[in-house]
Amino acid sequence: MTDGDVFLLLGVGLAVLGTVRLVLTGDHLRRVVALNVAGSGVLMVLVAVAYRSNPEEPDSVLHALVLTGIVITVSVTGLALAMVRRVERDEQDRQASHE
Amino acid sequence: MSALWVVAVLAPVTTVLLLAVVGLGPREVSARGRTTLVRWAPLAVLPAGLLALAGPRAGAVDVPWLVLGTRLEVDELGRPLLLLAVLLYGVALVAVRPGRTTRAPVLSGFLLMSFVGNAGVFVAADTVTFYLCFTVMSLAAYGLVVHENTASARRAGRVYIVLAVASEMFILAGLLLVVQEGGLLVADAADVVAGSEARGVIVLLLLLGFGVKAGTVPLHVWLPLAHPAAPPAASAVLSGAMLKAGLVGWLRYLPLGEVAMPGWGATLVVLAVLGAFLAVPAGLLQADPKVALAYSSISQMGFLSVLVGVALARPDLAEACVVAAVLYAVHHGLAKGALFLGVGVWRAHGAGPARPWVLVGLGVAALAVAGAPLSSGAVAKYAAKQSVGSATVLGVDLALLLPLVGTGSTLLLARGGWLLLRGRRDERPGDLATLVAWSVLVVGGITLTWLLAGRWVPVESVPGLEPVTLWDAAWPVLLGLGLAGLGWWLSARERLPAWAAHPDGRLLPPGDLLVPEEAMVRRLLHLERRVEVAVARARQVLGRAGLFVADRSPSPTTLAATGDAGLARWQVSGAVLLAVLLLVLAVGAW
Amino acid sequence: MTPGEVPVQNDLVPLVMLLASLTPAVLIFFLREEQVRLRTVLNLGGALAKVGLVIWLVPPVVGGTRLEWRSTLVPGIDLVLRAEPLSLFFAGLSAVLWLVTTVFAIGYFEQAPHRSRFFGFFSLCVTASTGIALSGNWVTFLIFYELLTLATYPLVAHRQTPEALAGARTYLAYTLTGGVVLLLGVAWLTSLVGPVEFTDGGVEEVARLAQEQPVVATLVFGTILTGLAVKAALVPLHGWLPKAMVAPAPVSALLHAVAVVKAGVFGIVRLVHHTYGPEVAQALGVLLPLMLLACVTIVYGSVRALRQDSIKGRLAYSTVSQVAYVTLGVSMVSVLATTGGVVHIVHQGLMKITLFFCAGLFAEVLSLHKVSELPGVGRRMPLTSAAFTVAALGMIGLPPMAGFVSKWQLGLGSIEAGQSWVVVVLVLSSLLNAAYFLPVVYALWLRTPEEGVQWHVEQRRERPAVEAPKALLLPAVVTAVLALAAGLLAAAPYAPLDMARFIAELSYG
Amino acid sequence: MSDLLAALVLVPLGAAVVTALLPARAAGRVGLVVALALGAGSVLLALEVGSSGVLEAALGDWSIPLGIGLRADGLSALMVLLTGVVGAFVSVYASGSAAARGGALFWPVWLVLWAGLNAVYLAADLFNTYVALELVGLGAVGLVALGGPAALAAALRYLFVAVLGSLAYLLGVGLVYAETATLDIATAGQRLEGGVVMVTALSLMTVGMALKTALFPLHAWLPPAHSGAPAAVSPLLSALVVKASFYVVVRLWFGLPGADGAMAVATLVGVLGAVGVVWAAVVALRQTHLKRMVAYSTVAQVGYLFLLLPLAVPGLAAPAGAAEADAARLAWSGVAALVVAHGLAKSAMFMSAGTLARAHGSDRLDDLHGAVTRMPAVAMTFALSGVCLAGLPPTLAFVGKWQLVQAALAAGQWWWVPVLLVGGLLTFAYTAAGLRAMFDEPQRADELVELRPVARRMVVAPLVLAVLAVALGLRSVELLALVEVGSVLGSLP
Amino acid sequence: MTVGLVLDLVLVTAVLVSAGLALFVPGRVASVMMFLVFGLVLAVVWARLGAPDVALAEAAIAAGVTGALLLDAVTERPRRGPDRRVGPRWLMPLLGAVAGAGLVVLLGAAALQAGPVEPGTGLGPTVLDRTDDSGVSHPVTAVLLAFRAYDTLLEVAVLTLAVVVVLSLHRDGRLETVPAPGAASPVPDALVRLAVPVIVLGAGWLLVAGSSRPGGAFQAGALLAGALILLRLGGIRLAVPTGRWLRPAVLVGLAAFLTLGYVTVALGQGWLVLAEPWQGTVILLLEAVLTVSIGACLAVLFVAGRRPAAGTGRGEEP
Repeated sequence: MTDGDVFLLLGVGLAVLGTVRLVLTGDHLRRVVALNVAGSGVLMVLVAVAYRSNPEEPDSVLHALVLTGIVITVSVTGLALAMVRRVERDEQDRQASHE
Repeated sequence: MSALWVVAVLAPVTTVLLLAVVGLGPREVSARGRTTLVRWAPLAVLPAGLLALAGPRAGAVDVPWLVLGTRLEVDELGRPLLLLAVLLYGVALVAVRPGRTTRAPVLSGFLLMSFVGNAGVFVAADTVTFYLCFTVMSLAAYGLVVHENTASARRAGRVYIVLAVASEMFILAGLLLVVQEGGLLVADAADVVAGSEARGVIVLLLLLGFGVKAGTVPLHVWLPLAHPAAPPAASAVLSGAMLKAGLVGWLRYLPLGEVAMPGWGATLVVLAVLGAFLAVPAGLLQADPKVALAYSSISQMGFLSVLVGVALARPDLAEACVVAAVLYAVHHGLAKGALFLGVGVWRAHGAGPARPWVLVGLGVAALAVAGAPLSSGAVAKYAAKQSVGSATVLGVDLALLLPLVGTGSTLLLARGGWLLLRGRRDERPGDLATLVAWSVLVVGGITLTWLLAGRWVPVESVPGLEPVTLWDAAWPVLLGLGLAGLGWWLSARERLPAWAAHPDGRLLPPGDLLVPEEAMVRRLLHLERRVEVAVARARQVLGRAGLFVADRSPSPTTLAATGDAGLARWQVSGAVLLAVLLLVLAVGAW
Repeated sequence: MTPGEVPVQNDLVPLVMLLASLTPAVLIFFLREEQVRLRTVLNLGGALAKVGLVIWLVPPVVGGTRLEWRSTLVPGIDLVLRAEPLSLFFAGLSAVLWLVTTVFAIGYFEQAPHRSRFFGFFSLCVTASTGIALSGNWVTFLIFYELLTLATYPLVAHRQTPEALAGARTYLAYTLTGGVVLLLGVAWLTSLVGPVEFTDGGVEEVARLAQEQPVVATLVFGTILTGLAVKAALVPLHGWLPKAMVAPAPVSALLHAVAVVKAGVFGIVRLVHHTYGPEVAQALGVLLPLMLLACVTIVYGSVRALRQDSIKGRLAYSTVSQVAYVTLGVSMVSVLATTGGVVHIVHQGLMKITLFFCAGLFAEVLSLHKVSELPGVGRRMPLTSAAFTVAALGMIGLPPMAGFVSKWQLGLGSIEAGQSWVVVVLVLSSLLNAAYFLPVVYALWLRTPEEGVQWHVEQRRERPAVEAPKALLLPAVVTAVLALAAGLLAAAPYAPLDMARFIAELSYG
Repeated sequence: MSDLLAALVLVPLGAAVVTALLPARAAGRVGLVVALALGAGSVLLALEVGSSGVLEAALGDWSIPLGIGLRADGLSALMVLLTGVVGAFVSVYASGSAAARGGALFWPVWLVLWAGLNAVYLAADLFNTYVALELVGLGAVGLVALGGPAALAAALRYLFVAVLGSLAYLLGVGLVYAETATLDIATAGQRLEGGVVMVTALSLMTVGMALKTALFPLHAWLPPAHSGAPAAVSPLLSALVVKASFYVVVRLWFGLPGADGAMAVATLVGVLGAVGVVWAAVVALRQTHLKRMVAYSTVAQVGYLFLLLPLAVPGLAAPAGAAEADAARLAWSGVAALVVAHGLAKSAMFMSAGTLARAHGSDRLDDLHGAVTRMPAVAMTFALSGVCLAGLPPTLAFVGKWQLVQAALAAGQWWWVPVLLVGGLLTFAYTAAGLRAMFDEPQRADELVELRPVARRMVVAPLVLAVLAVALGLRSVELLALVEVGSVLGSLP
Repeated sequence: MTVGLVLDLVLVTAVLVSAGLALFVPGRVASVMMFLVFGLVLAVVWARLGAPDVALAEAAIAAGVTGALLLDAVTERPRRGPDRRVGPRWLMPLLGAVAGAGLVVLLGAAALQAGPVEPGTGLGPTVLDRTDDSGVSHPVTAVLLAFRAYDTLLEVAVLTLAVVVVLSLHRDGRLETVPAPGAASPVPDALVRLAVPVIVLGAGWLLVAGSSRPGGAFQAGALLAGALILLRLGGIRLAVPTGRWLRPAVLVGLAAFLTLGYVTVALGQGWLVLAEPWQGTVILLLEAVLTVSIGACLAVLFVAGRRPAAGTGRGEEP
């Protein structure tokens, strides 16, 4: 197992870990965190693949893809957080109005 | 000649249609138009009379597009009967008087329809037309039976229509078999039946089917109900012409003279003899003259059926029997028609100046029916006796048995006459036309039979005027009269039990066998209802059981809905997602 | 005659026939309620046009010409509309009855709401039955068969009462399920032998299938038959028919006479005679069960009809029984029987539509819905009662009404086919028919109305000049006359019987 | 002509920018005009592909696999066409009411979504597909969020689902790239030879996309999202958005070799689809709200689409004349027909449901009493689209279902047939339940809800689509021929 | 055991631990904190794997902006509301463990078997060969803005769309109702004054450097966003546009990119085809615009997440 393989596995692990947490938790905010971890795992798989293909000069295409992935992830995170906060606020307001 | 045919068919049909159409108009117009039509209605049967007179010379007519292809022809057998029908219906139509008869236009209409069917039966040369005409006649007769619309008329109608429809069906089934074997033309039918493998079935079906109309025991039950319920004019044609249609059915379709069917023949003869004799006591116990007359008809038709039965059993005697039957049919039709109409005439004229003539006429007709010497009945009975020859039934010589029918008839007619003479009479004076027409019938009846016997029907011999022959004809009548006198004497001396001395029709109600039959039908219906109730209860129990099961196990829809509600929770659907992912990947790897 | 000998012409006429009712259907939907005249013109125009087309087509088609319009539906399967004897036969029935029913419906809905909806779907319904008639293959048939189901639903539910909706629901549940089963059967058949075009005397490929895989062929037959049997109301799939009685009278009339039930039996004719072919089906052994089924249905329907007090209910069960005659006829290998079955499509249509018109008249004019309410109506509504009587006697099978002709042919055919026992069924059915129709006739004419009955009281004052609105009365009288004429003139050229015999003879080669 | 490909993506994007900058009224006008133009452009593309075959373009003139390719084969063209037609009609519908749009930002979000859809359909590149999918996912979530606070939780759930699905896809892309070092689908297809990696990647991507397509039992997010969205949004989501992820599944299975080695996966997916058909239909029957019922209907309909895999995959490796190959082609054209049919009918159904809800102030079935007489055209639309969804003849879905049944029989997989048939019946059952509520007429008129006026175009637009869905059933040859352009399965005889 | 391997093991452990804690530690605040740590460790991993561009982006975007977003959110609601548990307490963890283990095994096995392709056949070498044709010298930038410019365009569209959707959660799609921190600024004034110029400078450098070495518009934009957020938190309301300039600022990047495409088509070159000798300059200009726009977008995402003033939330549409 090469060092690339290690990171490849690590990426897979992170992706699975994040996904499992994402779908099983009941907390919106932690879902966002889990989503980011899972996303990072997937991106790590890409980077590891780039690294494995040629450790000296990793594939720059994959790096570009990962960059794109990061931007997309942050977009999603921003949107998700805005919505989470709004949902939780609405819940809170609803509870407040109930009491 | 085909023009005559067209006129003969269209005249009555058009009249009926006109009666119906005029009836739709405004009340005034309707009443006036209908009265006129009813007055002239008797003329509508005359073209058919011309056809009868023309006989075979009128030729056959083919109308290939009508129904399933129609062929009409006046043959030797049909000719006298057609004439009989024309006469009877003509007179009956005359007897329908607007203003006197209830709903005269309706009665006229039904009489005309009935005539079309009845005459059609006699002249139909193909089976479909025969059946068509038979049905038209049967249905129109229903209108005649229920015309008075009294409770008894409706009951009679009900019984009649049940039997009529049933008979239609037997006939239909029988005729289907006949036609399928190639007997589409009436002329071929007997041959075909004789050669058919299903001969037994066909004969059975036809005996049953036509037997209803012919009043064969035990299918006669409608007769004693229908005749008294119907207006006299209707009773006349019912008894005079329509019963003969059943006879014609037999004569046309049974393989008479082609093949010997002793079993069926004997059966028919036995039934016929039973009818001929049992009708006598049954009729004697009635309180209504028309019922007595009806039983007389049953008795007479029994006589006629004997001839058919003999013909069926003995091909060698068949030809003679058929001729005798036709002759007898004409005679009886006219005489009985005269008697039934006479009931009306008597009621109308019995107190008036025509009283003697009415009495004479009634007597003549009655004697004719009884077969008194010199009457038409004598001719017919003579012919019958000749044709039966040496045939026996259950070891009894028919030639010995048949004259006794005359005795029975005499008794019945005496009883009927007694009841009639003592019965009610109309207040209003009767009208002349009916009287005249009736007279024509009485006179014509006697003369015509003689005439026919001599000219149209090739009877081997007509009765001569020898004393033996006269005595042969006279003794049954005399015996009957004697018995009648004895009965009268006994009842006058109060030597008889009350039920026999003053029968009121309660001991043996009109329709005799009908009473137990009706009871049986009622019981069957009751049984059916009970079965129905039981089924419903079973269904209920089963349904409850089903509900029980349904209660215990959740329905699939509930299951899905509950499941889906679970999936709506994030974590549950998340877990499901993981499971699916794992499953798919595992399956893929494997 | 083999298909090769028949000159087939590509022609738009079949399509035009379809459009003759589709166009009014679509246009009418867009009309406002009050545009009565335009709607009437559209309705009657379409109906008359179609009758005209049928009349125009009959002589050339009988002469051997086949007109055909095709359009590819999916690769390998065409939408085929074909004018050939059987299709014209059925299309003619639907055209004529549509015309009279339209007149009736115009009168019936004179002031009612939602007329545009009604007539729109009504025309659509007729489009579907025309389509069924003209279908040249199973897929086309299927399409119109389902269209019929759907177009009829709003008609059955028209009144929008809970009962109407429940009835319509039952109707839909039954017929759609039937449609699905039919789809299954047709798809199965197609996958086995390719697209099946209706051919006189059966399709060769199907015959080969029957020879090579008799079990499969039997199953396919059974599946298609089951799909058709729902609409044909064969026991035990008849349950929808009595419930669909909640529909307005013109709908019931059309439903029972030409549209739905007839579509079912028409399909059975197509199945037995133009797909498998009578001999092949006979050899396969599927005809006897079909015959038994038909017989059971005939008797069962009649028995049930006996117990119905509702006029329409009685008529409905009568339909169950009568329509099975057609099935019976086509399930016997005999030209005569087939003729009888096929001709009964028209005869039953004429008689039953008359009865429903009359039921509608009783309901509309005097608000009478039950047999027990009918005593004495004959004097108040003589023409209606007369029409009813004519049709009822025809149903019993008494000559010279049309029903007799059918029954006669069927009887002869059953003997010819060596199934004489069927005569017993026919006779029994006739007796039962008589048992439930004659009391009605008797009540109409002979019984006196009960005291205090509303219409009877009115009658004493002033009888209206005509017993009922003409638009209602006329169709009933016309169809009654036609039912009588179909019997009286049965042997005339181009009469239904003549056409049916022609069709049957083609099927037997 | 190949410029048209990128234009179909970049023009709506530009229009989105413009509409985001303009005031609401002007934005509406621009949006509508662009929508109609896009509709026309889609038709143009379909005609072009239909007549001259597959269209290809490399953006920026960078040769593939270095650059990103755009490719329009028959399937792409069909999807773009569906999007164009439905999109144009829904845009017309949306222009009829502000409430139907949900908010001022409807137009930019919708136009971006449109661009994203076209981008998915035209992408010839695995990663480009991912980005386009994100565009679609975020756009769809944004549109749901326009439904207001009540829809927000559903939108949020949708967001997580969409992103999770995309991530699974992206991981799959990583695996494929590791094997092939290319992102171009065609090139990857040439380099791959099947095997565990391939199957795993395919399975992973399929599950991800199935999640976004709402394949049973991954569908729980869909009903609240689709029913909670504004009136003009629900049709877009149900008719178009779920199709994008399904399209990706098709592309992968039929674009990457070795899929025939994954028959077990295909069957499993088919089973899930089949269960979903029945399950969702049964649940739909029990809904008390019209839009929710329609949303469940989408779940059921999606199930049909996935039957493509078990029916067509065996045909991929089969020799030309084999029954499997025939079955595959039949299934291919059948599913294409179903996709289009569902797109047209479901959008019509959702639009009509939206109109009804708008007019009655609620989409509760009990509030819709009397709709048949008061809003006949809308009820008719609902009925027609229900008929089409149920696959009854003569609708387009019938054609699709017919082909699928034929395919199942040809492939010897008869067990799908009952599903296809029963599913249709159930579909009609819930349509009828909806109709029944509309037919129900209370005794007194004042028991009815007072109607709010609705714009005429909100009645007409769905009606036209519904009629189209029905009419296409009678003439679908061109459509079915189009979908065979460039298909790996070849064309039907 | 080489130093590299030890380092790798440390890294892997750090990643796993930080990720595990971020995911499973009780309490939101701790989770977010651990996530920030995770982001930083990740940046090191990217660098270790020879992906400096990614490392920079991770540091700037994932750790920076995402961290800021999460922190802001968790500050507003440090504890979550009551949550209904599904099934027994052990059920979900067990399920997660089983499923997770299975997935790791299956996916990991496949991933390990995947590739690697033979050196020289992949896209990497081709990119290196063709970088010079693109007008920039850094291969990653060449991929992003030349070879796969279409991806980048769509990516910008994704970001823009996210912002637009977030805006749609506010009334009229504007942010004026979100209160800016006034005197009670959470960020010390001095820090703002010191840090912002540095950050902006860094952003400018990253932008320019991107054409030849790691860096580029996204990293620069992220930095810019950080600066803008700091400014706003420091009390300078106008740092992040919320009113009239809000949408132009957000949309300008996408608009510029699209305009470039339209112009190239209009010039008859085809979509996004840049010709010599202008391509380098055009790319740089485009990147500059993108930087501004991305900065604005990310900053707006931050602002838009905050609670609007009471009663000014997006109400029901009429």
